[in-house]
Amino acid sequence: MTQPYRLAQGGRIDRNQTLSFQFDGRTYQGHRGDTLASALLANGVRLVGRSFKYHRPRGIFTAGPEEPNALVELRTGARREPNSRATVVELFDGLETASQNRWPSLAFDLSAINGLFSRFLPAGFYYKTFMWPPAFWEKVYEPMIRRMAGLGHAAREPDPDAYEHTHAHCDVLVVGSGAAGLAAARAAGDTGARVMLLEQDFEIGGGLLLDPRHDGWRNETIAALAAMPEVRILPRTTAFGYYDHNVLGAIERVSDHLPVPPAHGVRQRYWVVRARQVVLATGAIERLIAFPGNDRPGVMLATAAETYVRRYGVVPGRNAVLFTNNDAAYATVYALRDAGSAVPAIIDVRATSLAADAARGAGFTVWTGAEVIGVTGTHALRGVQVRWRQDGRITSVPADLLCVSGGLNPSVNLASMTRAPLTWSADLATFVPGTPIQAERSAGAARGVYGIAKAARDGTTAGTAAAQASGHSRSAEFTLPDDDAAAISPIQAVWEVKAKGKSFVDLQNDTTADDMRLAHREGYSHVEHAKRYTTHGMATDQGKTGGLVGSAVLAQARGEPIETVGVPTFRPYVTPVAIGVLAGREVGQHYKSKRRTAMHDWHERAGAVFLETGLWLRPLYYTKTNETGWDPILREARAVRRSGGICDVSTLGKIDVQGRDAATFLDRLYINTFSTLPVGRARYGVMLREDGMVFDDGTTSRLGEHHFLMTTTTANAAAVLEHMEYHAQVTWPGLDVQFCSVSDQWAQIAVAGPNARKTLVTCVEGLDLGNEAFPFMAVADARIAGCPVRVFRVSYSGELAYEVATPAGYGERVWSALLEAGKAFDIIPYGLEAMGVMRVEKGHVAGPELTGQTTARDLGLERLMKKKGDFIGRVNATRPGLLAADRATLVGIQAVDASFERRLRGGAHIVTRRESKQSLGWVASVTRSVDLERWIGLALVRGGPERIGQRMFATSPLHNEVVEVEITSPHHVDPENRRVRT
Amino acid sequence: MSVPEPISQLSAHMQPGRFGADGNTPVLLSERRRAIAQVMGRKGQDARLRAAIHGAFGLDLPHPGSSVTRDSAMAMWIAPETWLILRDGSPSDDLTRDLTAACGDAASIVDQTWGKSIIRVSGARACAVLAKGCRIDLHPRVFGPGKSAVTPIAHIHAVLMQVDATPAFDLIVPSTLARDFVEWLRLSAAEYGYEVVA
Amino acid sequence: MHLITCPWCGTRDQAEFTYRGDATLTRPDPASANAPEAFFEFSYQRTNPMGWHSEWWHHTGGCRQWVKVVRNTLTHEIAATGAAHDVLKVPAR
Amino acid sequence: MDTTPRYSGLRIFREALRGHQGWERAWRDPAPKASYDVVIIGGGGHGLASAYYLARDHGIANVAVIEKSAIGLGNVGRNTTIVRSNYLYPENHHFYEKSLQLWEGLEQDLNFNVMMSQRGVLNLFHSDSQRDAAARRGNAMRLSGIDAELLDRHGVARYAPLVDMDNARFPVYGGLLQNRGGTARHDAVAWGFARGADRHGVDIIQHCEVTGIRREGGRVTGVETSRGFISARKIAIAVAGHSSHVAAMAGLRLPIESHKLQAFVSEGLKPMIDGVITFGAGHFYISQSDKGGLVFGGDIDRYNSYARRGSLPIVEDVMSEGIAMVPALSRVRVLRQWAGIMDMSMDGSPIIGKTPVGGLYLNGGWCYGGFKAIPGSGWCFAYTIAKDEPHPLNAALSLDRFRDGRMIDEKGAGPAPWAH
Ligand SMILES: Cc1cc2nc3c(=O)[nH]c(=O)nc-3n(C[C@H](O)[C@H](O)[C@H](O)COP(=O)(O)OP(=O)(O)OC[C@H]3O[C@@H](n4cnc5c(N)ncnc54)[C@H](O)[C@@H]3O)c2cc1C
Ligand SMILES: NC(=O)c1ccc[n+]([C@@H]2O[C@H](COP(=O)([O-])OP(=O)(O)OC[C@H]3O[C@@H](n4cnc5c(N)ncnc54)[C@H](O)[C@@H]3O)[C@@H](O)[C@H]2O)c1
Ligand SMILES: Cc1cc2nc3c(=O)[nH]c(=O)nc-3n(C[C@H](O)[C@H](O)[C@H](O)COP(=O)(O)O)c2cc1C
Ligand SMILES: [Zn+2]
Repeated sequence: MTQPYRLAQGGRIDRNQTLSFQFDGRTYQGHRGDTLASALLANGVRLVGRSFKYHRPRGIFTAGPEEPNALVELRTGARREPNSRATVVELFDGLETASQNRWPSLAFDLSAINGLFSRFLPAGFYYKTFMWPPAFWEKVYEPMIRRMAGLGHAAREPDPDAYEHTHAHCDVLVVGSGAAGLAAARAAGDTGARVMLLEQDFEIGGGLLLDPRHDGWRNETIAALAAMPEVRILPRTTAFGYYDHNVLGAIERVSDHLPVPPAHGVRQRYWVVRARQVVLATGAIERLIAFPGNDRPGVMLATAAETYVRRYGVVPGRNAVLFTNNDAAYATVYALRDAGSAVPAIIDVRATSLAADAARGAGFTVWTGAEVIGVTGTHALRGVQVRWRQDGRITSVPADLLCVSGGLNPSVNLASMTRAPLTWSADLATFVPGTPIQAERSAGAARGVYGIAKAARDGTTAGTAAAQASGHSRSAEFTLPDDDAAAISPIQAVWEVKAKGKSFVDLQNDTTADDMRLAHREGYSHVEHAKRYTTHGMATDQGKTGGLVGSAVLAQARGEPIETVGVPTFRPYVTPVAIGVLAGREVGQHYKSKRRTAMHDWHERAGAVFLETGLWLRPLYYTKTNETGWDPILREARAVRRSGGICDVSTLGKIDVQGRDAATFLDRLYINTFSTLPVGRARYGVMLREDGMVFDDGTTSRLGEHHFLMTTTTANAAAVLEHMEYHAQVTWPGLDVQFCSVSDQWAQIAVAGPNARKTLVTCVEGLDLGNEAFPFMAVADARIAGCPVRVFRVSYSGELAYEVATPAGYGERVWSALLEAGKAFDIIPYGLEAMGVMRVEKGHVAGPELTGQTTARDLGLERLMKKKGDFIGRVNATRPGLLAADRATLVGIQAVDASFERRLRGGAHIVTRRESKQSLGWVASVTRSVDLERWIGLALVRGGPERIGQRMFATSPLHNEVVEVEITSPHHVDPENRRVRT
Repeated sequence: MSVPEPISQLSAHMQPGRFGADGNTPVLLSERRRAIAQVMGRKGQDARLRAAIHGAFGLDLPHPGSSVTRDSAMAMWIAPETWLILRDGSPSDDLTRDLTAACGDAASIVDQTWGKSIIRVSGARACAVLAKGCRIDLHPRVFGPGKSAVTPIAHIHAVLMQVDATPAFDLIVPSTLARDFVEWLRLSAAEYGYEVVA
Repeated sequence: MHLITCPWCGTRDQAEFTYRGDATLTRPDPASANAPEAFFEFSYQRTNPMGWHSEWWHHTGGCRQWVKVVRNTLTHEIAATGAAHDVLKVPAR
Repeated sequence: MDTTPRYSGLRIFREALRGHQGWERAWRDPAPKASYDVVIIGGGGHGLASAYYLARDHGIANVAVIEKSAIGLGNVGRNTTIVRSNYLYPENHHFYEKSLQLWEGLEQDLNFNVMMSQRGVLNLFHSDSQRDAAARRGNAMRLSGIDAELLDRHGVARYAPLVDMDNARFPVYGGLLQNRGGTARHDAVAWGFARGADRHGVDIIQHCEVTGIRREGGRVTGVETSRGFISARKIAIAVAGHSSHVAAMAGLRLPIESHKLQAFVSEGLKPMIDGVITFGAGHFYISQSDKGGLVFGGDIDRYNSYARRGSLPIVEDVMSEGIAMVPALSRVRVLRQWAGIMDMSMDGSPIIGKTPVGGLYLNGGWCYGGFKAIPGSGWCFAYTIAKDEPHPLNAALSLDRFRDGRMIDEKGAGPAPWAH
């Protein structure tokens, strides 16, 4: 028979829809509306998992996200998800699941041997052993521990599903859709406030779902909310964290209940909610009682058992015993009896209680003043041992289900994350939220107000108050559920039943009450020490069912009240969250945005290989077939040196600077002077940080008396702009200067090589490019192919060179026109690599030298420093450490071997003898020189310039290479700057 | 010789068509071309600048968070003493020339026509699409036609302006990031279905 | 998560801003006699209070202004924000 | 003096037979005495290690470690436990190498298993220039006798098979590997040093907050605490993220800002990541604890903070960087997030040494990296306190270096602490 434990009727499942699923290779049936756990129970599966440390057999303990035991691997392959709580997995047809942390099988797990030796594995045992012999740690002990540890196996492939983020704003955010949450949302929604209602479950209703009598009010309220345009209800959405400034994070499981997400759909969505006011109606979670065997399959929280019967139409046991210390849990036995189960005994620790009396009246056997001291059965429950507290009398009852209730813990984790302190309620024997700090309040069971009607009333008050605080006033009245709660007797706090055997306070991590006491004996008495020493509350359930119990055991050991001992700090995540959904769309190609120049499509068509620098995609070189390694780079560099080439330099930062004080401002930014620069000319400039280190360099042109155009390095474009804004707004607010980035507005193209002028002359209109009319460092407007351009005579390559800027909309046209014009001279497009070859040959500093650790003096740029007047960095640059004679300074290096055989390595160190370990400096940039036909580089070497002409060694122990080099001037090519000026 | 027509970096990547999920209210995406200039007031010239812009364009320079339109021209606040002026149907040179002529030394004028791309997103789900990357509140109670904001969307610096109550939004983003931005919009709109229109 | 009110743009997410520390410091006069000591203090020494702190946040994603913010480094509450040269009241504790 | 029994497998066996009733306290809980030779403020890794080495190596056992909360709940108990000595500058790598060498024998030395596990630390790089910078650092280490290895793409794929070599945005070019690097069990380090110091006679005083530092004639005389005045000849500050706050009690301003750094742990998983891997195109780094949790983090929050709470912007960055580096992380669930307050110095390197106040010593400015430094710093700090002068290994890590312009700035970020 399939689903032998399924009731013929009742519950919220859809019996018309039968779904097949697999667990450990066997196929079972369930229904739409089932969770994996309810479907497994319906099929009589009791053994579902293994615990972390002792590999003890475990069953299903709860009916919600607090589940510590029933963790499974969900789906397969790239979609495998380990540690999934069977209690919240919505069943769908074809779902594949498997048990985990067992070998070779769930029923026969070799590691269960740990349990036999458990007395030798007390809390923290590993801190006291595995120390000898020392070498065994890495080789033997640790690999063994690592294999044993962990729970499930993660997928090893990229995730095929998509995720996304959504930002939301609302007046009132309600978390939880039980009686309290629904009423709060209704009360707030009625005022016209913008309301969001989040519910982690796939059905709205919380505790209302357990009793069909509440369906009327529930349906009516949901319908009312649905009719309000400013109310948004999100089921399957868990608020995972409460952050500063009333911002909450939540995860919506959009498609987890489907085999795969629909086309164009996402698997999950991460919501960032900025709420004016928050109502936390998160309900309460039942807690366990520590007694020997409280972890065995068949032991289950009382509300969970009730939930399986009432909501899922499943009997979790045919012979059920209840063990309780409170009245609320009695609801379970009525549910079980309705479901046809026998209830041989109710064990109530209290001497008397109203619920006990009522139950006796209803024909139940109630043993008051009694407690459970043990169970029989390993893979399934067979019986329960009971002891009377007064006389120590012992008896046993056969049972296949033991329902346990130690009382309710309000779900205060979100409230506590707001920094609001928790307060102890002696009446309820639990912590409740204290005075709020952020704009929030708790309602209903979340603050210890139990009972549907009471919770709904409390939610109404909270929702009204929240709406009011957000500027909306209550308008209408609505009905609340009937008050059906009978009078109840108080709970009697019982945390642990002391008896022989393992009484667990943390089921997943196998922490026992004895472990807590051991921690205390050894001085780990602070609740945070005890947690870390015993790992109590550190498992995937974060101690939701046993956390407070552990604190209580510790408090007893310390002889102090629980409120003094406290509970460990609550932190996100309320329930664990997939990393992928928090990343959202920013994965793969979209990990970072891509910035493309105006000529990007052209480069792509021309076969450019791109380099990711910051956000930019820049052509590294253009490949021809049959080229490998350095071939294309050297081909391009040679072509430029021989005739000419053009290069996309649009990524340089460009800042338009205007205003009456523009020149003064630039004088203070740069170490050199710009106020003396004539209109129509450009000048190279260097700027420092205030600490005296070089910040950036580039050329700045004067376009008018009060108008300059700055260029920055690609890497520093944003930082320089921010730096300028700081000084213009904060340091010198009196200066009349305006500036903004024009990096995107202008496409810029370098035209370099002996034939650069000839190329330009062919295509430039309206500008005399003769050497006298348009000398080195001149700037002027012109036209190319009818497009407006600005021509700069600047050179990075060391060749006769120009840069042509044009509004980006003309970029590709001008680029093509230049290539066309240069056809006669065989000019070619070249990329970043060839540019790098030439800049190293020329000795221009770039990123590898501008590390933020070098001074202008280190880089041989101190001659630019003006003698008079303020500039940023001037004062700090005179500190002794920045002027020390032993600082490494810029030099060139050339391989003595005049071939490309023995390569120089960037990052090699300079030493005087081949085998020396005494570093004198390092190699910053290297290249194969097309001019010198050997490896050359730029290096920073102590006492650099004095060493020019000396033979030294560039050593790279990482490569096991030593290359003999000569120290030279950094200007390997054309040191007199003739080429750029002719 | 006349100046050739500039080429948008986006046009090749915004071919018209219907994409994503089926649905009867697709999101509409299109590129818009307008001349754009940035106007930055010089120190102590606020009154002169306002008068100049009013005189030449009939626009009263707007307050933070808003924009004003008059005929084919529009002014939008983007920073203290700083506005974008947008104009339909005129080459960018003309706009900067007109502005310079009008403002004299009351302002620094910078052409941004090709530094920016304008993308229009409209349709009933436009806000839902934008909320996937935009951190500010676009709810009608807070935002609305004529409102504008400078805010990053999907990590890209954007100027966002509500055009009408459809709702339709114009998003002004750096041209070098426009293609990336459109890719993000496409992914975000696919769930509802979207149409790229000319 | 911080929500910071830009004096011009209104309340915005911290993701729109770039931080730059202590806003009580003023760049010294490089011509003054004790300039080296003053620049050392300006560049390196920080009060780094546990509690209220005046600090710079650049509205990078918005209006690109340096906004002065009085924020509590322990609770992350923000007491006031203003323009660069506004004098903001710092709460006593 | 040390008569307490040692920890061993045999002892566990014996105690098990007695129901584990025989275990002694790991450290005593003494009331503060009126006076000590040395008072160490801060019961984190550094304070406890300093006390241990003072007593063990310098015969100074009349020492109190004063902790405002319980020991080990500051940064030492909330860090991502990476231990390495792969620094560029000799001032740093010699110091951290000393520390690494002490780590290598720490279990036996302390008779406490701190689970130092040398499974390697791999720094990925994604461009030629990053490779050159990594090579410069690796070569500097090798010349100083420290192990380092430059891996090419194949090497990376072998060492860390789940890394996406062809990351769609920033492909991996290779990595710098320090095989001797690894991780240790954070809490155990605090507890082990506490137990070690205690056994040498040091008083560990918990729940005692230092509220003032008394001085007379330019010298310290003792500390005001929540449990009264305690006189001391020498006072050593080792309060990590709170350095400025405590130094201010002695009238000092420091080149330090307090910033928060977050960390994350996933649900427990079967082995997936072996050593420590850091992403070069972001700030992400990850390792897997012996318990099975993936421990990872990223950049600091970049604003002054004394709040040990997480925040969402960093969450978003860290998670997307993580998936960029290891795509298989996508369906792994993150379990918990927290933060610690770090004293970010103006050059990103630590400060261990004397202060302008006589008898007052400072240990701080640890930035993200002070866990690995714990034994080395304790050792050097103890030397500095005992001899009233720095050991050559920490001489350059002085407070004066900023005024003199001798910063040890590995990142070249300058005096922008949030950028180190
Ligand atoms: C998330 C995170 C990740 C990190 N990852 C690494 C890593 O991978 N590798 C690495 O090497 N480093 C890492 N670090 C840094 C490292 O944790 C710290 O640098 C180091 O722990 C600091 O030294 P400590 O252990 O002495 O500090 P702490 O443990 O913080 O000790 C300082 C103690 O001083 C106490 N104290 C403060 N004020 C007072 C007072 N007035 N009176 C008495 N007591 C006081 C505090 O309560 C605290 O216990 C990380 C830090 C964080 C936050
Ligand atoms: N066994 C039972 O009969 C039972 C169980 C639960 C509640 N109730 C009744 O309901 C009364 C209280 O109603 P209530 O509304 O206060 O609580 P509730 O338990 O009915 O509702 C709380 C809701 O909050 C949801 N929730 C919790 N944390 C969440 C998060 N982080 N994100 C999203 N959703 C989250 C839960 O899934 C649940 O649906 C109880 O006092 C009790 O009478 C009864
Ligand atoms: C290396 C490391 C591993 C951790 N592993 C776990 C874990 O498995 N489970 C858990 O709940 N917390 C884990 N934590 C986090 C701690 O529970 C705690 O959050 C952290 O130490 C900071 O303390 P706080 O949250 O009490 O402020 C780990 C922390 C560190 C530093
Ligand atoms: Zn702003």
